[in-house]
Amino acid sequence: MAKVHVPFDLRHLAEGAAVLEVRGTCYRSLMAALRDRYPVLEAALVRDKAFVLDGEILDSPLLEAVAPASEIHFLPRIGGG
Amino acid sequence: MQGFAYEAPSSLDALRARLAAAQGAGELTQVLAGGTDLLVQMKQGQRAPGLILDIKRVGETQALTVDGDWLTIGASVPAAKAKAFPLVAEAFPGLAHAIDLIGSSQIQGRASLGGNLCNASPAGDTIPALIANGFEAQILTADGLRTLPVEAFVTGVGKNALASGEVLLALKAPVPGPRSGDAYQRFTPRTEMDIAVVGVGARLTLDDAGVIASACIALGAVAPQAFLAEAAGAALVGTRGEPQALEAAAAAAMAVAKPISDKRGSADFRRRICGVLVKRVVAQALERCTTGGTK
Amino acid sequence: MSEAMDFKVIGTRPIRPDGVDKVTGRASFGADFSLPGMLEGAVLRSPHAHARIKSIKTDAALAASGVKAVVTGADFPQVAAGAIEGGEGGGDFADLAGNVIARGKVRYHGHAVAAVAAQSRAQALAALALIEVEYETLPAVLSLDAALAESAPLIDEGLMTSGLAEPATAPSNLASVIEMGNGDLDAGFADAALIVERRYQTPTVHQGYIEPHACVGRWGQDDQAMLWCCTQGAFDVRSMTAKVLGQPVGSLKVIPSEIGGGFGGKTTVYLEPLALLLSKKSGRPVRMVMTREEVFRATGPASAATIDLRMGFSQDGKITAAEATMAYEAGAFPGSPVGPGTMCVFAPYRIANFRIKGMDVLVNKPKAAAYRAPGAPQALFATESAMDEAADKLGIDPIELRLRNAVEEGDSAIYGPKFGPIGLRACLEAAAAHPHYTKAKDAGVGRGVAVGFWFNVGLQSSAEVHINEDGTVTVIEGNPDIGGSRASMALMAAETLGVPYESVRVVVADTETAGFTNVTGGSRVTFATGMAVVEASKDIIAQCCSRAASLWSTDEDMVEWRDGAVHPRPGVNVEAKPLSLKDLAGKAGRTGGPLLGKASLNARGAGPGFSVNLCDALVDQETGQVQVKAFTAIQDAGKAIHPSYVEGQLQGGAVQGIGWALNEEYVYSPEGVMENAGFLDYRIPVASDLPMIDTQIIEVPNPGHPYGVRGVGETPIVAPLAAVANAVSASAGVRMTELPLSPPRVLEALDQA
Amino acid sequence: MKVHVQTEVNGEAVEFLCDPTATLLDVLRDNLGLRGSKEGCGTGDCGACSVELDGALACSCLILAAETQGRSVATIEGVATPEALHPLQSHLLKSAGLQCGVCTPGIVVAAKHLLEEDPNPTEEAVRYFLAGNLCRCTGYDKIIRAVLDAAAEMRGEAA
Repeated sequence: MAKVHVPFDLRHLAEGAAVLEVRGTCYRSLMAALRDRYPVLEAALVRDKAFVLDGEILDSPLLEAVAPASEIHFLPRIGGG
Repeated sequence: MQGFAYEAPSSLDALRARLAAAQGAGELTQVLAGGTDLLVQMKQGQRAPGLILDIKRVGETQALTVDGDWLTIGASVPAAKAKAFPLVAEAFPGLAHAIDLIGSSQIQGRASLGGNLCNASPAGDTIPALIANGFEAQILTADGLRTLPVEAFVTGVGKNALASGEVLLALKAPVPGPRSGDAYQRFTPRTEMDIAVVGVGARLTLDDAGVIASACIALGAVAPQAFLAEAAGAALVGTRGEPQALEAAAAAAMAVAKPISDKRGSADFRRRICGVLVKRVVAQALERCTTGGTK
Repeated sequence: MSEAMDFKVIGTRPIRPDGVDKVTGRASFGADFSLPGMLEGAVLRSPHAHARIKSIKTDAALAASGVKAVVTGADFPQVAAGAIEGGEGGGDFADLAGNVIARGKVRYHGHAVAAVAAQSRAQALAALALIEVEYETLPAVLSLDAALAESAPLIDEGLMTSGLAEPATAPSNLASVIEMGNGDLDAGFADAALIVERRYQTPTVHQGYIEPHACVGRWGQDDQAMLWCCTQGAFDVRSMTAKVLGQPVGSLKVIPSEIGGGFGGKTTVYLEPLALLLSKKSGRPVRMVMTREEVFRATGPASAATIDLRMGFSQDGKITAAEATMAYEAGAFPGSPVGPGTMCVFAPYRIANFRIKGMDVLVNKPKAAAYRAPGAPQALFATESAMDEAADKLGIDPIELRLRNAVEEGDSAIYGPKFGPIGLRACLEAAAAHPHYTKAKDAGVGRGVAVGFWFNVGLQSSAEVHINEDGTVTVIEGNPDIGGSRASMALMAAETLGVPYESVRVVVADTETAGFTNVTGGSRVTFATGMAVVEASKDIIAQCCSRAASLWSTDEDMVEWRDGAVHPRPGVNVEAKPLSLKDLAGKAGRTGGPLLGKASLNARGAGPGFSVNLCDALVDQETGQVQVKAFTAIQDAGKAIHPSYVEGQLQGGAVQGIGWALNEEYVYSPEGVMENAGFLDYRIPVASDLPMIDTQIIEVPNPGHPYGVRGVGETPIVAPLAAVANAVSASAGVRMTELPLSPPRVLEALDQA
Repeated sequence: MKVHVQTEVNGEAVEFLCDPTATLLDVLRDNLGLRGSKEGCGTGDCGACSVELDGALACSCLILAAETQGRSVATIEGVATPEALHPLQSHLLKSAGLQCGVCTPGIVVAAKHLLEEDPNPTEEAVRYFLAGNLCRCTGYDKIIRAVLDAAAEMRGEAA
């Protein structure tokens, strides 16, 4: 199962968990699994954070494949100058 | 810019006649020399004349001459030309430096000492240097000429002593004798392109024994207009510019400085910098007295 | 990709393809375009920092001489909230639309209220004076403290703080809160032998590009519209303008002019929707050009910030704990770069125990815009000042202290993911060995060191490579060339195709000619668009191989591309001379038609950029004036495609950072009017203020790019703030924690020393 | 009422009608189509509109077009010959002394004026002379080097 690192400021939406083990083979199935367990968290992540898969910030992760060993972070969005 | 008519008379008589006609017709007339302040003020809506009278084609305003003991700088002579004039560079290095501090190289290609004086900004760089060097303003009147010391020419923020129908024609000063030196320094946050937070001009003359015989210290940007700080000069006369004399001059200058607080500096900061600059400027002028002038 | 790559043209310093146009005055910038029958537009701006608009009467203006159209907020559609895509994080379309023209309320002095198009600019300006606006003025909120005060006037009455553990129950000026953390903060501080704790403050500053915003808009009766403008991203202008006007994206064509600087400030729209709506109403093309004063009053700026920092260190200089509370001014609408700020603040270091809180706060100032590494300079000013103080107090060399804590490949960044190959250690080691650092200081001079960091981004890019019939090459891409990127694209195409640099021309095309491409920003152009150019060039190579194989009546896998030509593979029994690009270009018509390569991608693998800056500064103890005596910028570029333009990025960023540190700031009246809205009193550095800016490019190749490139455009502005402040602190003998280090502030500090 | 002006621009006689309020920069750009001079500030603070008027360096945004009657104006468009760039232009390109390029025309005009006055300026002299030409991209380093290199070349020394 992929490791989802819950952002510090959203851990209250995941019963305080810092890391969740989530099943999913792609972005969509992973987020669906997350939504089943923590719907408010999932909504907040989609709304406010960028999806980071194995260190790569992905602005359009829709079709992204997720491996069982993948590490997923959610970060504040970055603007560029 | 609000609309106006533009005219450029080419002789003193034509200029005088046009001024008289404008005065008679009640036209709001603005004299134009280099225009580097005037155009900015018109663009920003601070001035809206009905008639612009460009005086640059009047030969007398372009004079740059030494006649006997007097230097004449025509009112519309551009700064770049004035500062490069050999006598200015050699005998008035402080004034030359003040001119060099007016805006950029581009601004100096147009801006005139006459315009800098008429604009009467409290922070105008050449004004303290002109005052310290004893310059007089030669004014074209309806029927002749009159002169005023520069310190009497500026009467307030953006105000000068010209009556309606009068024009500043030239600036004149006696050529300094031996053992004399001038200096001007200003304080700005950047090295260039800023308006003076404080400006100090000085002209010192020594006697045969190396004692300061006369000292004129003029202060800019610490009052509504640049002025002669007589007490500061008096504190130096009879001394050799020893550290305590410099301190006394600085203290005297700070005592008469009446700066305001604005976006460019607080009153306290200005007063303090004024003291620092007085010491530095006097030291520089003193050095020029003994090294004979330039730089 | 490997370090052993043997480059033929990459790394050389040829003259940029657009160079002659730019030194002769031929290059056409935003205000240089005109159309027959064009009207001139002008904007009526709010004279108040905060006021309700009770009514707007435009009849007299519309009736004035030469006036053809007037628009106000009422003429624009209501735009629904929704995130702006394209990497400009934190933006929302409704806020963007509200910033373009005020509706109901003005939120800052200079906020657009109405716009006029007339036959001449003078007529347009005269008409503005005839527009009657009735305001009910409201108290202006001008600082973070005032905005967060209990009874602060509300800038947006509907704004509920997001990011709180418990949903907000009442509106406030706090738009959002971000928190990050790890480890045990109390235990970390308990272990500390030294704790540095201070408040650091940075002012509102402007990007300061020399070219004011400008555009020409033309709307047709068929609702098809065209925009000519200076922008960092034509596609972003297209999507933003279409959204503000409620039009389909495909109905708008945006043609980017040359751009006279942007630094992030030209990644959004201000005039463009106004010009188009005026054009629609008047039936004529409309040109709009901002004055410098308008640029200051209504565009930019970068957020002012207050950062409360606490860092604990062991006796041997290891960071045991770190805590930051960071408040950034968003301006009049949410969206300061506090998010990236929280991620940057401790990014260069390994820290097990930390807490970071970021706050996005509304004030009655222009809506903050991106400025080079948005959010990072403020953050690292705080951290790198604290590191300097710690080094001083612990008696450890400041570079050594940083080396003891520096992140390396494989370390997790404090914001989560693991770093790949990065150049922080290499930059620090280069700094320690640099003559600037090893030479003795002159009397009275202080020396400052600071580290810079920026993520760098990838995003979407497209490129086409056209092979002309004589083998010369045309590259078509969509990133306005803000600092020599055509040269970098040409170098990468030439390298990949094995042709001379001079045979490649690069065209920056409009939104109907180039494939979709995100902004020139985020340090992404040489990386991401460069990657697209390389891919498109490889597409050409594949086609060349295929065509050569056909000509030789063999299979494609029997041939290979080598040294700019197709060769039979070694050992393949084909009697043939190698076919160069030129040979195949000449035969294109007979082998399947023109050679056209293309690529579109969403670039991955933008490697983060680290830098180290060294600064020598001398403080005039009597006046507080600071003179920068020497400055060295060292930065990891991955691979410098055109080293001169990489050096230029380092030098330009250094000087912008020096300006931010020393004299740049917005000065506001108590009523919220910016008092220094011009280059005379908004003091960007001039040539005589500066020494030469020495540079050293470090190359730790980025595995995410075919030639090892990592972005270099933004990192350079991050370190100078602290490098200068640390040098000034050393020279003054007192710790400076608030920027700018203007003479009055330094003198005041000297008094207290 | 419009003013009729006859003047010379880059050695060619030109005449135009303009409003008395029009600046030389307005007329160069809008009437004469010479858009190499840029308006960065309109107040003489940035130098992007630099021209020479009767050989004096000036900001064209602070000159009334009417003032140029019978005078001689030189702009960026007159700096290069059909055959060759001016050494300053070549060295700016060689040194990468421009990034966005919008300040470049003003820098070329101003630096050319400097080198005509002083063929062998020090680095400090170049920096002070060009203090009125703002550049936000380069940090000035490569511009200053280009001017010094061009000066050396023009003096016949190897740059």
